[in-house]
Amino acid sequence: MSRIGVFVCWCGENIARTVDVDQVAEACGEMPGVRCAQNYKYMCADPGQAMIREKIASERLDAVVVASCSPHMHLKTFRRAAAAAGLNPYRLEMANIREQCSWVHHDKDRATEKAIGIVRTAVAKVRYNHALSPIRVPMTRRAMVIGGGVAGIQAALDIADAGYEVVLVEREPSIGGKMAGLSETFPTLDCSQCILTPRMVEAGQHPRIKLYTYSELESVSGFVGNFEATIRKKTRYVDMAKCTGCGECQKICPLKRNPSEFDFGMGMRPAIFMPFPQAVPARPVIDKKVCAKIVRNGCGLCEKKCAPGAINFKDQDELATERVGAIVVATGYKLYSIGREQPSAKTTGYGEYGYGKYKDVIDSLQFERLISASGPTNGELKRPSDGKIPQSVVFIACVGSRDNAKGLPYCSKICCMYTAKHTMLYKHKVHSGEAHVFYMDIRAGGKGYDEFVRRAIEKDGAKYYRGRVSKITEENGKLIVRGADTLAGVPVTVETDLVVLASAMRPADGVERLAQKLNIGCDEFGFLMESHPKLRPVETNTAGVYVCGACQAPKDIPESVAQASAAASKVMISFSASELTREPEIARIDEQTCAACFACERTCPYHAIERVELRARNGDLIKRAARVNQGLCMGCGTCVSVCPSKSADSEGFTEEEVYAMVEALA
Amino acid sequence: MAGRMDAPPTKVVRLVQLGQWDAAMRVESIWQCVSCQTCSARCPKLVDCAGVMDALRQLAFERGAASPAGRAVMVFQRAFLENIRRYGRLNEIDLIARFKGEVFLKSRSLAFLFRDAGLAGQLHKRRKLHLTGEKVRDRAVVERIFERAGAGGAA
Amino acid sequence: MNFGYYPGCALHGSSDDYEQSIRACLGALGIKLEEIDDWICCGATAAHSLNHKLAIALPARNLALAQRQGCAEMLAPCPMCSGQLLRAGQALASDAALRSEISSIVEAEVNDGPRVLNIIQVFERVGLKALSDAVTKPLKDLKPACYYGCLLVRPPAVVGFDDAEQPQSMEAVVAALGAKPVDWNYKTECCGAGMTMASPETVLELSGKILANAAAHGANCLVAACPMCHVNLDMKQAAIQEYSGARYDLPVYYLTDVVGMALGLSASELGADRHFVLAREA
Amino acid sequence: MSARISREDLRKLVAEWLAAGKKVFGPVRVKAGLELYAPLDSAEALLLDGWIRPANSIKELVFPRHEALYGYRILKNRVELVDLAAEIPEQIAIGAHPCDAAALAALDKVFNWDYRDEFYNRRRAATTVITMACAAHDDQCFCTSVGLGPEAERGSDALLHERDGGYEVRAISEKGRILLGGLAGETACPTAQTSGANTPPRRFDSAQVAAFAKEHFEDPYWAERALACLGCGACTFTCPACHCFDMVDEGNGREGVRARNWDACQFPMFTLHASGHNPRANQGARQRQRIYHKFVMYPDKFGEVLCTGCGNCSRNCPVGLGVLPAATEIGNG
Amino acid sequence: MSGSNGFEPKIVAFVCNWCTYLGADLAGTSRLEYPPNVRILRLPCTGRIDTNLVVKAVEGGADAVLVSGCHPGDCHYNAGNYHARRRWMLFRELLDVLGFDMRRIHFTWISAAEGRKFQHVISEITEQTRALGPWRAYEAKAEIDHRGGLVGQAVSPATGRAGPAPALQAPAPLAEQELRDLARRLLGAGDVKVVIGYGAAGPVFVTKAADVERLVWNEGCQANLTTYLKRKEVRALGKPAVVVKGCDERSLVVLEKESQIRREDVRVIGMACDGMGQEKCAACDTHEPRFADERVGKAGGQGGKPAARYAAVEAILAKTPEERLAFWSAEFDRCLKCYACRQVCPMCYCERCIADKNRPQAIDTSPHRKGNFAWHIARAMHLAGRCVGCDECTRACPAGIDLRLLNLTLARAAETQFGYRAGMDPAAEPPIGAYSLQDKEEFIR
Repeated sequence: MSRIGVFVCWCGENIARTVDVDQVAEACGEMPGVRCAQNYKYMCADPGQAMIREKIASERLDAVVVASCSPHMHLKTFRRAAAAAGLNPYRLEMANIREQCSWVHHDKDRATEKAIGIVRTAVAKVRYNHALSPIRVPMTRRAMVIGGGVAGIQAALDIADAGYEVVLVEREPSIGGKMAGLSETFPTLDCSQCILTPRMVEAGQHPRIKLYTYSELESVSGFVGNFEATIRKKTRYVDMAKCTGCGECQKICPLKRNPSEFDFGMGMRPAIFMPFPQAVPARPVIDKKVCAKIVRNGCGLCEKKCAPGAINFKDQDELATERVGAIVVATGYKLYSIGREQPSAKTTGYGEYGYGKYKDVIDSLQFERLISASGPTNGELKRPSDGKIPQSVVFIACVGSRDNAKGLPYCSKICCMYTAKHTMLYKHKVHSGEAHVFYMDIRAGGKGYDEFVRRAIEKDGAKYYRGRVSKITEENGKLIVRGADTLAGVPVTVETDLVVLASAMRPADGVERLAQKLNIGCDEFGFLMESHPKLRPVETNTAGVYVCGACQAPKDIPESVAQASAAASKVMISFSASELTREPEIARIDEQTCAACFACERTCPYHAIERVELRARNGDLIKRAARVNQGLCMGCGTCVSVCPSKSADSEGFTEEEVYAMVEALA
Repeated sequence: MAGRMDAPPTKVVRLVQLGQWDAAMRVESIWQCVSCQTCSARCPKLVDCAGVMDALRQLAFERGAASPAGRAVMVFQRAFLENIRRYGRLNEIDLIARFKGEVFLKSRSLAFLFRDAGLAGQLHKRRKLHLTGEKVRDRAVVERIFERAGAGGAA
Repeated sequence: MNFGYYPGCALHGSSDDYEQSIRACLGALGIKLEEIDDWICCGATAAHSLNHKLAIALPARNLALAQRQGCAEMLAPCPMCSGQLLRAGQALASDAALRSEISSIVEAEVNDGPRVLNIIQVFERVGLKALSDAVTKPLKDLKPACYYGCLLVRPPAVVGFDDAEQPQSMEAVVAALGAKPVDWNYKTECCGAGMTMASPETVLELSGKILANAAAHGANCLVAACPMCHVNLDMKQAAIQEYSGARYDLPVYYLTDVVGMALGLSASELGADRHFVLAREA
Repeated sequence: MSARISREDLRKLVAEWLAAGKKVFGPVRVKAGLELYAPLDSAEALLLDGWIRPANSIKELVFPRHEALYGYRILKNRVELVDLAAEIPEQIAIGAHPCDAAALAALDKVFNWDYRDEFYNRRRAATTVITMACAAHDDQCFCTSVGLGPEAERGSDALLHERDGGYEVRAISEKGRILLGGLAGETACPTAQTSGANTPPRRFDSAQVAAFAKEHFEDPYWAERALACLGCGACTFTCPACHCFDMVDEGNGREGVRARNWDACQFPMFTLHASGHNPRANQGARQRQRIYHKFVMYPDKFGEVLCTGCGNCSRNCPVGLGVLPAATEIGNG
Repeated sequence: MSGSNGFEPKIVAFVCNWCTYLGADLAGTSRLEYPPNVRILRLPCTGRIDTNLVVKAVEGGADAVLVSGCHPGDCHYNAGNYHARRRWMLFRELLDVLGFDMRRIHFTWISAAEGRKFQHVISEITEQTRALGPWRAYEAKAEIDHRGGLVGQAVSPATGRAGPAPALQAPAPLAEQELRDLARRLLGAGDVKVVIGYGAAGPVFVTKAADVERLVWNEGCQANLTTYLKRKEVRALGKPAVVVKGCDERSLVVLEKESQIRREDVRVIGMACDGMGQEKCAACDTHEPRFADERVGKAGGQGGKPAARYAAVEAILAKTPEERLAFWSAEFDRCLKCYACRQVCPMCYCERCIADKNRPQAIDTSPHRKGNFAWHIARAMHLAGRCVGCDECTRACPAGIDLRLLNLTLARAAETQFGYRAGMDPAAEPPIGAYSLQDKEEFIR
């Protein structure tokens, strides 16, 4: 028979006013297995806790029920007290007779009767409570950051500066991300590269940052504190160690007219190239789709020209393995690509704007490159079709964003600001030019943001029309933009030289695949899901995986950087101890009775179920079974419900405990 | 079309949003709308503007609230429906005769009456003028369909 | 290859040149058309303007007749008709209560009506490769502006055909015939459609723009797939020229005309000699 | 001297018993194709013909599938027992077959061998069995192979023979005599003594079955024979003579009952030890056990076989096994 | 305070730890009074709240049960409530067909912020239950409509319990010969070690080419032989070939999905079948095997009427809940707990059935009414979205319980709610273990 102690709290008058605590204690004293039942004014106060400790010792109690407030209030308190007296803390249960009894009832007799009932269920349960010890998981104090844009760089530098090693994985040949290609940044109009490149160099040279560029995450196994990441280093054909970054190869490469990815097709690059001069690492890569040596075994000039002999046409993809304890995802965004690819099949995207048909209809990132001092035109604004300086530019906002019909219902948040910036930059370059903006609403919340938009309108004279553009056609080298001015209530037609579409922000390509690898969630648009929108904005529902930057939602540079630092600090918190302590109230599976149907595996929200093979000593397979990964399980118990043989059980709420509670109500 | 309209589709939709039905059905635009569906296809908020126009025309028709310029459109469409009710298929000559006749009775415009009259000869030359239109065999069922759809007295 | 056939009023009225063209052209391709017995008018603009229920009931009756006739795919060459048929079919498919109401109104059970096709889709069923192989007189000198108009591609949710803004399917068909379609801007603009009678000025203005843009992009003819568009662009071309003062003299062909010509049919076989603007002899 | 009773009078008799508060069990048709022995709620429910053998047996009258033996209450530090004994009303089985009645005689021995089972005996004492001689048989009947027959008397308190639209009634025991009073005669019906169409042919020799089972205890025959066996309890639960049970406590931590429920040697759990070891590790061993018990162990102890040839095991087996097919194979030399 | 009859209902509330329990705490901190009739049981997540627990509460005398958790999207464990919602949908369908009083089983989403909602829900349920009176779910008079019953019972010719309805068309003797030839070839070539097929008196296990004459193919071949794939005695014989009909074949799809077999380890001999005269045959749409490695014969009959597939369920739903409960009480009162239903079922392959687990004893082992209801509810729930409708349980039941009706109920729910039919499409996602954000929840307050 158990030796259970029941301690009934008065909570001053809070409980005792409505519940007859003497009667409760007396009734509890008669319950099977109860060794002693006491009541006291404040069980949570020191004397109350001392009473519990004393009784555990003197009555050799093997389980305790404290009938007082909500377990969410004091379960930890009382379990600590029990532990101090040498009782396993998980052998202590609480009966909530305050929030769920004395505070919500007035009739003292019935409240007392209910309180006794509540304690009875707790007593019935605690008899079966297992003694548990916290699960300790070793913590590899080393982080991986996926994505080397401004958010990834920030997170990597913060973690590295705190003294931990960081693996930074970037799929492009250089880190820097989208920001490296921007012209100037709102609302201060400071040069984007001027502020970013020093950070890129810092990251590239940091002793604790290991850079994997032109590399992608292949797979991840393990769990918080113990991830094992496999990274695919894509074939570069250039030996990173031998190459000095001199650039001779780029000069000699005869195949110079390939659209530059970095310039979004606004400029050209050779087959062997660095995406931009300040690239980190300053090493070129060969485009295997166009290189004549690779495509048809011709040319090979670069190989001959390269003095250090860094060109290696036999190069192949390599897989590297890294053990890390935490992962930060900062994969950023891409633009809604108008008319070419849509988020879902049911949408057809903006054929009426003629993007892809008319050369002078471009998107906002292309415009950034056209107007960037380091861009393909060296900062001189020349339109793509004929290189003329446009005397008029039409900017169209919300292309894809806030469009339920053929785009995405959400607001991309930054377009209002960069469109205002674009009009300014344009007016600063072409003083006589006209900037027209078609918009739906102006959303400029942020420090100095609305002032910035007003400056574009009032000081730089951009013409803003509140209305949508219906159609763009090309006539004699001019683009005819037909739209509406809803404030004036009239249709508007603007003849212009260049049209810039502020396309919606979407998560970068492949984010869904990445999310699957990491077992984190995506919303319907592919943005990664945070654990809680307010309170856990950079955590995900997989322990040890964090998100920051535009992969989580559209955001601008300051926000991305702030979030990156937040993610970094979360990582550092988890690195503050060498072991990770996890609550032991998680699931377990009886492998002997498990029928290996793996219903639990399909159901587990945390992918915490593993398949194991039980083998005899001679290696013969005895059976297959499911097993819980203790590092991943969060203890929801969903597996227990779907387990037909109830081989799965959840500690803290085992089948025995739960049925004992239900039966105690009978 | 919007350029010719007294109220652009945005205004028509706005009036409807505000519940100002009377004002909306008296707007000229609803009769100028050619049902080309462009507005519906382009609206980012999935508003079926062309459908709204349809609905307003229907409302105006039921309440007899068509604007003066809309009357011709209405008369034509009523004549069209009446034509179908009678024959099951369009009888062009009958339609034109009825339409022109009705407008003439109201407008007394001889110019209107005889405009396009020259086309008749040309159509005839091209064997496109069919003086006896087609009729469906089961005209009674057409009549009953109109009856049940609440369009018995279409004209 | 067999299709159900819903000609619609226009093709049995003043646009019977279109029907002539369709029958000649598809006949040459070995396609049989089974006309829906005792079909009735689809209701056109007038029904959907004035009576919503009628706008569903009239096409529904035709769908039911086609179903009764056992046809799985039905050609409705007039985009107005095909739009009305498609719209009614979708409304009925998604609403069982409406389906039963309409069934009793039209005195025929409407369940799974036939799949409604436009003329371009029929050529797609034939296959561009097969079509190209059947060409005996490649139309090398033809530089058509392919004109879709409104209802072939709009509203996209109803017709679900091609790209609503930059359609290419008709160009693909004429290219298969050896012609060189021009790229132009007005292929989905409205010609004025149902306003031919009620508001003639609207037509003159809208259709005028279309002709002007086609001419400006170097087209030597237009290809259309809609009887109403054809009326406005062809029959009214003289009036348009008078109204705007410009001269185009652009022949306006039905898509089946150009396909037929490439197959070696003569203009008179196709009824193209009955158009108002006739091609100048090359 | 025998007596006769018409069908109508038989029903009237049943109605009288019911009116007197006696529990009457007899064959009823539960649904198309399914006849069971069940408590009669009216005399009309009694099924007098159109069936061969109900899918269950009358052993439920004396040995219910579930029987609460006593209750318990858990107090602070001790357990208190509660007597649940209730009056067992007088119960009558009417229309049972000789193969059912004979099984009761076999059960009497089991429950009164080294220990007199008070629960069984209380019910047995309250029970009178009025058997109806069989008018027909089917392919599964084999009473003649186990020493019984369609008119066997063993276990019956009275016997009815169907004749000329009525029944010859004969009391066999004192109980039967008391229940039927003047209705019953004392001698066997002479015309019913013939083995006619109601007598199934003899299918096997039970002594040979016993001999085979003893000699071939480890023979792979059993495993092969049992391949189709699914390990359910349909055979044992519908057998009039199988009598294994399990003891369970059912309650809620404060109070409950201790009950005995039928158990079946075909269940893998039947012989599973707490250690995890199972002496009858496979279905072959379990099938062998059933034959062995019926034809060797029970006869060794009580001198008769524990099978009355009713054929229920085969009729109810979803996969066509049972005593008859096995015994036919091994009991014919 | 209490009702005029003095009846105080007992309400059992199963709540999740993170939303509803905190919502109840908030009601306390806000001093929102509600009747003291409710007993709150805290579990980590609605995902943990097994339907067996609800049944146990009802057995224990609850007059109403509430299950409550986080609103969709708010689950502390991401998706536990979505999984729960899906199970509840099925569970409710089952209880409804059983005739349980659905006015006493409540589901809500109550967040940690909804103290007031908690108060309202408990007050309403208490008042409503007070008006309903005590729940005597297990005290119904067992009643079966003897005049034909709810559903006719076709009984196996193999067991000879009743004359079967005639098969639609007698299977062709040609097919039998073809089958034997095939078996001879497979065994002879050593491709398989045993052919599991139908014999004259029941299943046979042919291990030698010389014995293939034991195989038969006739209108008595009702059994679903795939159930033998789970039996270790059969597995020990080596690689099997199993004779299946189009309907039986569906169980192989499920078994493979559930990792019980590897398709390449089993040679499947598919028999074209025009029906075996069973009830299921009337609505059969799998006359021809679809996945078999070897095919024998060709079905001549036409497809069954899929519309009639769930006619039996609709028929019982046309009765009142009281009539349904009386019907099932009578059915289950006959249950002997012989477990023939379980043993014969190809989907019941657990090494230790929950009915045989005694710590805790979730399902009473006794064959009394509560124990029988609990067993058949648990079995039906375990087969939800898995049962392929072979009706072996019904065929095997010596007490003639209409078990197929329970399975059909949940099969119908799986098809109507989730568009899923077990074993039809190997690529389809089984409804249990998955969820959709669009799952219906109009029954959840």
